[in-house]
Order: sequence, then structure tokens, then C-alpha cells
Amino acid sequence: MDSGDTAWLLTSCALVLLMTPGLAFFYGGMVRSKNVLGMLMKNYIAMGVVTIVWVLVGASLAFSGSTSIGDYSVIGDFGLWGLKDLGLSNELFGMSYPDNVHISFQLMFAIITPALIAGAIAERMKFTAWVAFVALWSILVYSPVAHWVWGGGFIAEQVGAVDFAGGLVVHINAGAAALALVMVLGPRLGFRREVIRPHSLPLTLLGAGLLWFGWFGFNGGSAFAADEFAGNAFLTTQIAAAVAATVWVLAEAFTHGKPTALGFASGAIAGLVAITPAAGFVGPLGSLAIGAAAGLICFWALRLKFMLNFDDSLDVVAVHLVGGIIGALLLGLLAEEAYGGVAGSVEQLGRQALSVVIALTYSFAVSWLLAKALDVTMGLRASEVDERGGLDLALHGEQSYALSE
Amino acid sequence: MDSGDTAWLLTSCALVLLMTPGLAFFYGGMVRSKNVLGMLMKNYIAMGVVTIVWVLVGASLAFSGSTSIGDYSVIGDFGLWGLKDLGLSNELFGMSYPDNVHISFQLMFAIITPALIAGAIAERMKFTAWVAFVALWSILVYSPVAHWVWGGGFIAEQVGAVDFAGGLVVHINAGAAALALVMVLGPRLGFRREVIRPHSLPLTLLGAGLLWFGWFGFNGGSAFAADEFAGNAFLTTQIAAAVAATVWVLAEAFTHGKPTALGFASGAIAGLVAITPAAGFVGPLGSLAIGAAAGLICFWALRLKFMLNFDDSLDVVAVHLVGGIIGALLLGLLAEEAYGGVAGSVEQLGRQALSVVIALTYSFAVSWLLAKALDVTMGLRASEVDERGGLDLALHGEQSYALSE
Amino acid sequence: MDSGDTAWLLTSCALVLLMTPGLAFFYGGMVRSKNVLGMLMKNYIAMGVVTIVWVLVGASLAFSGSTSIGDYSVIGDFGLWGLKDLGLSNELFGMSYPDNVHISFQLMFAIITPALIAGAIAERMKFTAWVAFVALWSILVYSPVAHWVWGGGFIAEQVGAVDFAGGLVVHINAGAAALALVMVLGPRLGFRREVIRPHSLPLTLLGAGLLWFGWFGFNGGSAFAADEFAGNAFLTTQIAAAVAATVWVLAEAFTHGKPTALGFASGAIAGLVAITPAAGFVGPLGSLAIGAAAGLICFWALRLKFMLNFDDSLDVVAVHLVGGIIGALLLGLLAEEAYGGVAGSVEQLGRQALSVVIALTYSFAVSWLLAKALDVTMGLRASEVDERGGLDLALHGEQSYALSE
Amino acid sequence: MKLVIAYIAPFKLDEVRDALKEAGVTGLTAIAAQGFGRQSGHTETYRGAEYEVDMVPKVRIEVLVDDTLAPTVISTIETTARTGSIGDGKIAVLPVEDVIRIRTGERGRDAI
Amino acid sequence: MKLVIAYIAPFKLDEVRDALKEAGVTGLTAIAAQGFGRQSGHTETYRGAEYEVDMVPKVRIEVLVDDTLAPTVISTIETTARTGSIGDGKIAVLPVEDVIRIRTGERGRDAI
Amino acid sequence: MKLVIAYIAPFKLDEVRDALKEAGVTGLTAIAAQGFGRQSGHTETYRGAEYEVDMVPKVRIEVLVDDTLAPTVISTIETTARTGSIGDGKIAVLPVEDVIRIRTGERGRDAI
Ligand SMILES: Nc1ncnc2c1ncn2[C@@H]1O[C@H](COP(=O)(O)OP(=O)(O)O)[C@@H](O)[C@H]1O
Ligand SMILES: Nc1ncnc2c1ncn2[C@@H]1O[C@H](COP(=O)(O)OP(=O)(O)O)[C@@H](O)[C@H]1O
Ligand SMILES: Nc1ncnc2c1ncn2[C@@H]1O[C@H](COP(=O)(O)OP(=O)(O)O)[C@@H](O)[C@H]1O
Repeated sequence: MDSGDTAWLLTSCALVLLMTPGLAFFYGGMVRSKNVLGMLMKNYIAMGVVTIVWVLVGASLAFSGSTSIGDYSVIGDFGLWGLKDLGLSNELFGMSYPDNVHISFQLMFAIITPALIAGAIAERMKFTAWVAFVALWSILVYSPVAHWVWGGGFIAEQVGAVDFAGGLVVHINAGAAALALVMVLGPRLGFRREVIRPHSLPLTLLGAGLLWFGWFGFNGGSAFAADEFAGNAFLTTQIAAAVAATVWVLAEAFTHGKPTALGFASGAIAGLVAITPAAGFVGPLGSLAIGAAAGLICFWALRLKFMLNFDDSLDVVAVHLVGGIIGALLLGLLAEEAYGGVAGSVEQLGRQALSVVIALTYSFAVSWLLAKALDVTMGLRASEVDERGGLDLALHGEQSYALSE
Repeated sequence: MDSGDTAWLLTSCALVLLMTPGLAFFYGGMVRSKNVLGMLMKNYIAMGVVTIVWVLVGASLAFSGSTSIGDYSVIGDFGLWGLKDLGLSNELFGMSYPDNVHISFQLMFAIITPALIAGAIAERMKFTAWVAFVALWSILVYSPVAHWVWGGGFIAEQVGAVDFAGGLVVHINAGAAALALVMVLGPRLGFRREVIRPHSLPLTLLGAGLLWFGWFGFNGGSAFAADEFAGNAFLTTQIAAAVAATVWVLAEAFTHGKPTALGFASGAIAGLVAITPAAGFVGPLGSLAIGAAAGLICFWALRLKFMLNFDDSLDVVAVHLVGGIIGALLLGLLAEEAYGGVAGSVEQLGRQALSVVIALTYSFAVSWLLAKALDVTMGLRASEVDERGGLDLALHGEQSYALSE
Repeated sequence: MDSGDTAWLLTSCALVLLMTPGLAFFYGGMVRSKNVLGMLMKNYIAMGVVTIVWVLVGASLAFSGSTSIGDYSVIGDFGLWGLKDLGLSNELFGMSYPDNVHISFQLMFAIITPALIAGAIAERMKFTAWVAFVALWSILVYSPVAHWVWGGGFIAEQVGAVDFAGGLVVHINAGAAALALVMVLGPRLGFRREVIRPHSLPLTLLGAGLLWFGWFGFNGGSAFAADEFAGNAFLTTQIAAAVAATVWVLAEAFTHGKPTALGFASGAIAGLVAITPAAGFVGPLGSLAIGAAAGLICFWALRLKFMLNFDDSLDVVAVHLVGGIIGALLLGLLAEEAYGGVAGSVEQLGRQALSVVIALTYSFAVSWLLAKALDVTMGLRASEVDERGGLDLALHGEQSYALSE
Repeated sequence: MKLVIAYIAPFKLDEVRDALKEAGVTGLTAIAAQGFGRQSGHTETYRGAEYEVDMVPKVRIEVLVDDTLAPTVISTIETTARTGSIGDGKIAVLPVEDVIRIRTGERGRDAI
Repeated sequence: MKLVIAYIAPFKLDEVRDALKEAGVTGLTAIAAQGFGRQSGHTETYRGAEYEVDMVPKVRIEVLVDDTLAPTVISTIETTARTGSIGDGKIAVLPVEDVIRIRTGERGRDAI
Repeated sequence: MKLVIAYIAPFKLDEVRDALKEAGVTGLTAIAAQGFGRQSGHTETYRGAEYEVDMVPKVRIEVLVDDTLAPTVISTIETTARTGSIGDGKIAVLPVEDVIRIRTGERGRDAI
């Protein structure tokens, strides 16, 4: 084992964990003040629930052994349940750092993925239903897709698509689930009629700053070593975020006349999302192109929800689903063999496109069924009175701010 | 020296430093808006004062040489005062990283420990008295206890208790001091009569997020290397925090009907506290048990202050003293030799219990005397008018928020 | 290449990136609530614009090759434009970690330097003019000065001055530019007449905490390895920050009767600034002296703007220009050869003084010309109505807070 | 002239303002308030300590109107702010002796 | 009917509200305010710049009452809000011409 | 006695308060408000969704005065709050039946 690689992966684990609070504030700033704690909790609770699920079965289903249909490995097994046999070596995963670090690193990805979905269902979903959704989704959707792409499953083996740090597993997966959940849940009261303003954009910018920071662990750590490939992934991450944020505010300036702070933050996240699957496969100029595409296209994709009339409240689809697709596809063209061993080509683009369709379809379908099932059994949505008065008081019995004394 | 270990310890130093601002916001969100800056300052000032004390004498008293009573080493010496002879080697501590990194790492622990106490005396203690308390407490309590446990002192050598990352030295130590200080200081005006609400729970959740993040350096760094033991401590830390937070909100849901955001944050900290002494000695399942115990028992311990009628304003006793004891004792039973060389047993439990009694008694007694002495000489408590009007204006001449223009 | 060094430098890159959001909040808390987003954006946009400039030409001008006037290398060349030929090796810079990590690390410095200037022009400068200023300043001022000091230029080679982590390149450079820009821009409406209070000091303290945390990457990473020199720079950084913050609040207590939270934060930053050029050249006691000097002198320097009547709104001159000079000069006296190979001496002091004069003069002059040019062409300043109503609405079409629903 | 004060639910503000505009009102002022009334409050729990909070967030609007417009203003607020559930709020009408427009110095009806 | 306005110290709000409830008042509205009066202000210092701030935080409550209840309301506020030190605040009584309950359309005394 | 209410631009508050002090006013209360009036609002854009916002931040001050001082108070506010552009705000004068100083129980003119 290599202490330098271990040091970097430990650091990366911590950085990725921090992304979930970062995301909570990114989202939390955008809701109305009566729903702030409800929003933060929908993210923070993932740090609790998904960790438990992961220890019990999630890690095992994703990364231990393989259960196949024909040649296609579709899920792991229960060999690692409870992490009882994790031990202290690096034999399970054959990395240059201990297996327990790899399990922690993967856990942090498993946490933030369902947390991303929370932006879509802001200000109206019941907390209990959310907890159930997260726990079940983690098992039924996250672990399988992670297995297909990173755990020796069929997307890596048969389809031949690549995903450096989670374009498919994290962003497309979460974005498709967000769409499904919103379709079952319905729009907020007042959607498209009332002015629903962010209650504190400074919190959103803080969240964006923490996300950007943490993303270096997300993408840089996904090189699984402290080496030149990690360095390249780090640099491409920075470039894509910077370019997408800048392009986004330029697009705003041309469209609405004014560049906004929320736009900068949104653009940065869009760029980070899009570079995620590609970070280790492209170089600086490739990342510049991906960042520019993400800034433009995701900005444009904001209008989808108004065109198609679904209340994806904090734009998970436009940023994560669309951004993830941009990165997953563009890497098929822009990958240079020198960086990560994959060469851009029309064939690779085809493989990438197929993998996108599979992940998107699976996540959408299972998430939709899951949402329906929960809606029928326990009810997905807070009552109208609770929604009007705000979820903080109704569901959590707390107020976010008491600034007067 | 090993560059990988050095890299991880440098990172851990930075992470632990960040915990003090994190703690400041965790606490700062819970006070009323007239006392926010007073609260933040009581934490931040520890980064100033304790650093100075540590450089001058604190580090030396804790980690240089030993002064014994009979066989029992009770304190270090002045050999390292001013850190003049620290040098650039790793000879003093014989770690695989430089001595100056070890001194920095230990400094960060010395800073956060008195800062933890600040939660108990929120909204009423004079700033000057607090500064004096912190400086003297650091010398009279922190350095000795650190020496006993980690500096070759009698708790490690004769009692045979272990403390991975500071159950005794940090949490029980701070919790006992908090109790003593509160008993001398008395309750806030309006305690138990008025509604005293947190002024900004988002700040508290931000603080909790930063603490969780920083804690990976606290516990992970306490393996003193970037290796499989660090990886295990990292993973157990994550698990205990997650389980305790989840159990706490479950307990709330059963007791009061509603899971709260403050509860999640409190539970997470309780879990992090409890796993601290144990992180490197137990495995994933052990940490699961410790987390669950911390979530339940610390939640229950909240009522102690109402039963016994002391105004431990932000529950330092319930979270840090009780949480620290849970971890220190449970590790005596749950430790597995494979992880950290200590096997759980009734004997080990006895050693742990003895060490808890010693640290708790010493810290409580000296803190109480110190508080009394300061009360008589300079006065501990802000005037009634200052307390009513808020410490921010009265003691610091500032307002926390001026949101109107 | 060494994985431990690489791990530490990757971590340092992330830490330094986080400083720009940290700075944004440090500044953002100090402005009135109508200008918060404007302030945050002036910092965040640097992460976008400077990254793009750096990739295209900035990195190349600073660190690739050299263009000389006589023996004096005054600027790099275009050999590295677009980072096309960066590759995956460590041949360009000959470090023990990959070249792409070195370029990322230097990029983070290039980002925060112009962001520092933003504090001086708070609450009145047009966003478009600021973007143009940052882009051009990065090319015309940052890259040359970085080249002179760190890229093989004449300050390192002929003048013989040293600058560990950016006293000249970052702080004096930004401080002199801030002064120039303020002189062209003029004071805020109501400067010295109206009460202009910070709208949220908790945000400022949060920013200070993040800056302190990130600074460990700034100074610690500037040892370019995970070794005892990094450990020493880390420790001196901590000491200087702690001492300066403490001295500052003491000075306040003596002068105004009350230590303030804003004072603690300001003092910490002053100490961090002053130790920056010296961190790797002095030991613990040297850093103590530098911290104390920074705390006292920068506190005193706050009154300069009132004496000389320029509205350096958030005191970039008093903290960064004065603080940077303190560190750059004192290291000439206090450097000990054992730490970083430079011995304090009157000659070294002379070299340092000369380098200060050069950097200060160059930055001031070019920044002044640039500001004038932009003022004539596009106008530097927001209209009076926009300034009265606040930049958030006028320039960005957003409100920072909507706390009522 | 009258000053019409109304305490309404915060989410009704936009609707009421638009309706008043429609009805010919040229200005109003709104303030965030906390109301106590028949509408039951709620329980907040912080670390196990339960607090009964009777105050609910309301918006207090006030409209200066000419006597002739007052009835319209009142009925407009009544209609748009009503949901039929407890907590809809109240309207109060106060006499006003004089109104001055600061910008022009106009007084009385012209100043509204 | 009357509108009783009182400016009181923020920490007195709970006590005053409870006492008014006791005295038979069925509703009130509270607003965060900044008061200037005989109570001396304070000095704030930001980076060495000292500002004299005369305004202190107050809470402004207002209660719509029937004429007969007005004296009770006034004396209740007086007794509970009084600490005896400068800054206790003031009470003002204004005439009210009409009150309407939005939910039901009731008017006058019944609407209170 | 009168209650003089004024809606003014937030940045004028300090100036108005100082002028009133000068003019002999011994107290006032200020509240943050949102005003809608002739002054055009503005557009806010969040992720491409444009909102027309008519409300602009105002400060609402109120001063209890003796009848004889009322004209001075009004003209002082008029002069200092005026900038000449739309949105300078309005002043309203309401009759007050009684004023009580909580601290002392004084009533009427003496209580102001
Ligand atoms: N007597 C009163 N004086 C001042 N404000 C009142 C009074 N009664 C009610 N209010 C205000 O009206 C709001 C609604 O009153 P409430 O009694 O809850 O419902 P409703 O008016 O539908 O019966 C309260 O929250 C409060 O702000
Ligand atoms: N003339 C006034 N008009 C409006 N509000 C006033 C007036 N005088 C005092 N107040 C309010 O009452 C509060 C207390 O008044 P102050 O003169 O400080 O104390 P006291 O009423 O005990 O003499 C002030 O802060 C202000 O909010
Ligand atoms: N009829 C009204 N009732 C209550 N407040 C009003 C009324 N008209 C104006 N205001 C207040 O006065 C402010 C300024 O009014 P506006 O019409 O914009 O400018 P002006 O008074 O200069 O014509 C508004 O923002 C609002 O707060």
C-alpha cells in the first residue's frame, strides 16, 4: 500500500462528505424561509440513512462479487454485508490503499446521489416519505447502477462505456429519479403563479463554494491515486467549472441583461457535473469545451420545466440530468488516449449514448414505481396547510430564523 | 520520514483547526441574535489564546519529558518552552512525520477543547473572564490530562486505559469543566421561564457539517499515519455519526412526534464524540453500536439539566461529557485486537472506567476552583443590563446583523 | 514523482481554491445587505475569469520560458498557451509532483490575488468594469510579477529577494492595485458621513475561518513537498495568525475599550498576510514576532484611509499592503538559515525592501493606468441611483435575502 | 381620509396588492409582523424543550385612502384575503387628519 | 373602538402577551422596531470607526379593543412592561372607526 | 396629540432622525417596510424566471407629538426626506387620544 495514495484518498473521502452539507446549503438558500430546515434535513438525513444502508447491504450489492443474467453482471452479492469481512488489507479491491478507504470513498458517492434529488421535490414532500424513498432508492437504484458501471457490471464490461467519477452513476441517475419523483408528486402550490424567491442567496453561494471545493475530492479522488492522472482530473475539473460559470453569466447578460450570482453558482455546478464523467479522460482544452457546452445547454435547459410544466423546483433535471448527459456524451468524442486510456471516436460516443439510455431509463422507471408505491402506501406529499405554513414548523417543529431578539 | 504520512497529518491539522470555527457556528446558531458575536468570539479567541499558551509552555508541559510523583508521571517539563528547540527532525516524537507537524496537530486539539466548554456558559459570561479561564485552564487542566493519556503519563502507563483521539482528554475533560463552570456561573436570566430559541438553525447545521468534516482529521489523523488504521478510524467515525444522528431523530419522532434538524445535528455530534476514544480500536459493527448508544443516551441526557436545574445552555454535558463516557467505556468492551491492539474485556472496561473517573474528577475540581477564583477576583458574569441587552453590544460594541439596508 | 508530495499539493490546491469563497464571505459580511451579492460576485467571478485567462496565456506568461531585457527576465513566453503541451510528466517544473498540479496550485494564487482587491471597491464599482479589470490585470500585473519572483525573473535572480508564498506577488501586489483603483473610483456616497455598518458579521467570521483553514494550503503547500519545511510553514502560519488576532483585540480593548469579533477576524487575516512571505524562512519565535507586528501595525494602519481620505472600503491597504510589507521586510531580519536557506541580515533586508518598492510601484502604476483607461472607455462606477438602491438589484437583478416568507 | 390597516396571511400579499391596484389604489405599505389571535399557535421543540408559540407570521398592510375609496379598499381586501379558515385576519379603519406627499409638498387627497 | 399601540422592550413581549390574554384580549399584532428616545443609545465600533447609534431594538405591539376594554389593556401593559428604567416605552391610544373580520365579514365590536 | 407616520427611503433615516432631534422631538420609532407606489418596481431574475417586483424597501417612522409641535415635525420630515424623485414617500397625521409613559405612568403631553 502506498501512504501517499492513501493520504489523498482519505482527504478525498472527507471532501466528498462535505459536499452533502454544501449541497444542502446550495439548495437551502433557494427555498423560502419557511422551508429551509426541511430542505437542509432532506440532504443531511442522507448522511445518516445511506450510511446505514451502505454498511448493511449497499456496499455489498454494489462492489462485492457479481450476480449475472447470462454474461451480464447486474448486481453484487451479500458477501460483504455489515462490512464484517472488510478487514484492514487492500485485497478486496486491489488498490494501493486499504479497502476500508475505498468503501468510505464509495459511500460518500452513495450519500450525495439521492441528496441531489432533493432539489426537485423541495417545499412539499413529506419527510417520512423522503426517508423511505432514500433508503429504498439507494438499494434498488444506486447500488445496481454503481455495480454496472464501477463494480464489474455489464455497462463497463459489455457496453464498454466509461464514467470517470459519476456522470451515469451519480448525475444522470439522480436527475432521472428527480424527474420521475416530480411527476408523481406534482407542482408546489402557486407554481408559475406566485413569486417564489430564494430566501438567502448567500447561503446558496456558500453551498456552491463548498461543492466546488469538495468536487476536487470527487473527481480528483476518482483517479484512485495521488498521481498525474489525479492532477489532470483536478485541473480539468477546475477549468470546466470556471468556464461553465462564466458562459452561464454571459448567457444571462445576453438574454436578461444582467449576470446573476445564482447564475454563476448554477453554471459552476453545471460545469462540475458535466466534467465528472470525463475528468480523467480529457485534457485542459477538452474540459474547456465541455464546460462551455454545459454552461450554454444547461442554461437553456432551465426552460424545459416551464415548457413541459413539471415543477423541478431547484432544477435538478436541467443541471444534473442534462449536465451529466453532456459530459457522458462529449467524452465519447473528446477523450484522448494519453490521459485515461480511452480515445474519442464515433464508436465510443455510441457506447456512451447507450449507457446513458440504460441508466436514465432504469433510474426513471424504478424511481417512478417507487414513488407511486410510496404515494399509495404512506403518501408522498405534505398537506396543503402544512405546505402553506411551511415544512419547517409542520414537519420538524422548528423555525429556521428567530432574528428579533 | 514518510511523505504520505506527513501529507495526511498536515491535512488533518488543517481539518482539526477548522473544527473550531465549525463549533463556533454550531453554537452561534443556537443563541439569540443579541449574543451571536459573543458566542463566536468565545470560540474564535481560543484559536488565539491557546496557540500562544501552547507555544510558550503548553506543548512542553504536555509532551516534553516527565515529572513524576513516585512512578506516576503527572506532567511534562519546560524543556520545549517557546518551541525553541523543536527543530525540523522527527526525533522528539519518533513519528514518521516531522515533530513540528505533531506539535501542530496536538495544538489543534488543545484549541478546540476549551472552545467546547463555551456552549455551557453561553449568553452571560464576561469575555475577559472567559479569556482568563481559557488561558489558565489550558495550562492547569488540558496539558496535565493530555500528558497523562498521551504524553507518557500515568493513565496510559499505570492505569492502562486507552483513548484513541480524545474521549478523556477532549470531551470528558471539557464536559466536566463545563459543568463546574455552570455551577459557579448560574443560569441565564429567564432560564426555564422564557422561550429562548435558536436564532439561526441553518448556522448550526453549517457548523455541524464543518465539524463532521473536520472530525475525519481529528480521528483519522490520530492514527498518526496514512494507513489501514487511519482508514478504519475514518470509517468508524462516519458510521457512528450517521447512526447516532439517525437514532436521535428517531427518538425525537417517538417522543415529540417530530424529527428536528437540530436533533440530527446534535445526534451527529454525539456520535462523533462517542466514537472519538474508540475510533481506532473498534470495527464497523462496533462503531454502529457506539453510535446507537450515543444517539439514545445523549438524547435522554438532555433532560438532566432540567432535572438537576443547571443551565448548561447548549448541552455540553449531555453531548460531550455523557458522549465521551459512552465511548470511553464501550470501547473497553467492543475493542477488537485486530484493529488497534486492544481487546475488549471486563478488565479493560475497568481500566477505562477508572480513567474516566480520574479525568472527570480532576477537570471538575480544578475548573470549579478556577471559576471561583476568577469570580472573586474579576467577576465571571456580565451585568444584568448587559445580559438583557445582549453581549454583542455590551461586550464587543458590535451588532451581528444589520439587514435593513 | 512522490505520491505523498502529490497528495499534499493536491490538497493544498483545493484549500487555496476555497480561500476565494472564504474571502467572498469575509468581505460579503462587511457590506450592507443591498450589496452582498455584488460583493460575492466580484470575488466568485475571479474563479471563472482568471481560470480562463490562466489557461489561455497567464500560466505561460508567468512560468514558461523567459523574455529578458538585458540580463533581467521580465516575463515568460507563449510556449504553454492553452496548456496544450502541459502533459502528464513533471519535466517542466522538475517538482516531485506532476506539472499539472503545479499549474493548478499557481492558478489558485492567480485567482485570489485580484479577488483581494475587490474589498477596496465595494458597494460602488460596476460589475462589467470589474470583470474587464480582473482579466487585464491578471495579464498585465499578476503574470509579470509572479514571473519576476517565482518564474525565474529578475527579482529572484538579480535583486535576490525571497517571497515564500506571496507577500510580493499576492498581497503587496493586490494592496497597491487596490489603492490605485480606489483613487480613480472615488469614495462611496456617504463615506465618512453615514453609518455604514457590516450587514452580517457572522458571515465575515465564517469567511475568516475558511481563509485561515485554506491558508494552510497557501503557505504549507508553498514548500512544494510534504516534509518538515511544509510542517514548519504550517506551524508559523498558525502562530502568526493567532498572535496577530490576539494583539489586535488587545489593541482594540486599550483604544476603544472593547475587543470586537471583526477585530479578531481582521487581526487573524493581517497575521496570515504578514507571515505569507516568511512562513518557510522563520521559526516559531520569528512567526510570533511577525504576528505581533502585523496585529499592531495593521490595526494602526486602519486610520490611514481617514487621514488621507480614500475610501478603501474594506481595508485592503491596511491589511494586505501594509501586512505584506511587514512580512516581506521582517523576514529579511528574522529569517534563519536552518529553515529555508535564507539568513536574516541587513543586506537581505535591503533586497527585500527593494523588491517591495518594485512590486508596489509597478502594480500601483499599471493598475492606475488600467483603471483610468477603463473609466474613460466603459466607466468604472455604478450610477448614483444604482449605488443608492444597491448593486444587487441594479447590476444583478437579485435580492440577497427574502426572509419574510 | 382613512388609514386602512389589515393583518393578512403572508402568502396572500401578492394577491391582495394586485387586487388593490386593480381597484384603483396607488400605493400601500407592507410590514412583516407576528400575530396572536384565535388561530392556534404551534409547538416548537429544541433539544427536547417544548415551547408553545402563539405568534404566527402575518403581514400588516396599510393603505391611505380617500374617504370615497375606503369601502372599495375594505371589500377588496376582504374578498381576496379570505380563505375561510381561522387566521384570515382583520381590517381596521382609522381617521387621518392630513396626508403630505414629501416629493411635492402636496397635501390632503392630492397627496395620496 | 381603539387601537392601542405600545413600544416595549423585546424581552417583555412574552410577559405582556400572556398578561393581555389573561385580561381578556383575544388578539394582538407585534412588529420588530427600532426606537429612539430618552434611553441613551450606544457606540458601535467597526475597524476603529466609531458610530453613535441612538436606535435601540424595541417591539411595537398593537391591540384593537372595544372602548370598554381599553383601560384594562392600557393598565395591563403598563404594569407588565414596566421595569422602572428609562426605555420602558410608551403607549398611545388611537380612535378606530371600524373593524372587519376578514374570515366572516363581521364588523365593529364583533370583529375584534 | 398626533401620531405622525412617514414612509421614507431607508438611506434617509439617519438624516431625518437627526433633523427631528434638532427640531425638539424626543423620540420616534422606525420599522423596516416594503412600499408600493408610483415609484416603479424592478425585475428580479432567478434562473431565467423573471419576476416583476413592485415593492421597494422603505422605512416607516412614527412620531408621537404634541399638537403644537406637529407642523414642525411634518415640515422637518418634508425637507430632509425630499430628494425630488419619485418614491420620496408620504406623511400621514393621525389623531391620538392618549399617550402613557410606561415607566412613570405619566399621561398625555407629559408622556411624550
Ligand atoms: N385585537 C386584535 N388586535 C390586533 N391584531 C389582532 C387582533 N385580533 C387579531 N389580530 C391579528 O389578526 C390575526 C388573525 O386573527 P385570528 O383571531 O387568529 O383569526 P380571525 O381574524 O380569522 O378570527 C392575528 O394573527 C393578529 O395579527
Ligand atoms: N415621541 C415618540 N414617538 C414615537 N415613539 C416614541 C416616542 N418617544 C419614545 N418612543 C418610543 O418609546 C421607546 C422608549 O422611549 P424612551 O424615551 O427611551 O424611554 P421612556 O419612555 O422610558 O422615557 C423609544 O425607544 C421609542 O421606540
Ligand atoms: N396610499 C398609500 N398608502 C400607504 N402607503 C403609501 C401610499 N402611497 C404611497 N405609500 C408609501 O409611500 C412610498 C412612496 O410612494 P410613491 O408613490 O412611490 O412615491 P411618491 O410619494 O414620491 O409619489 C411607497 O413606497 C409606500 O411605502
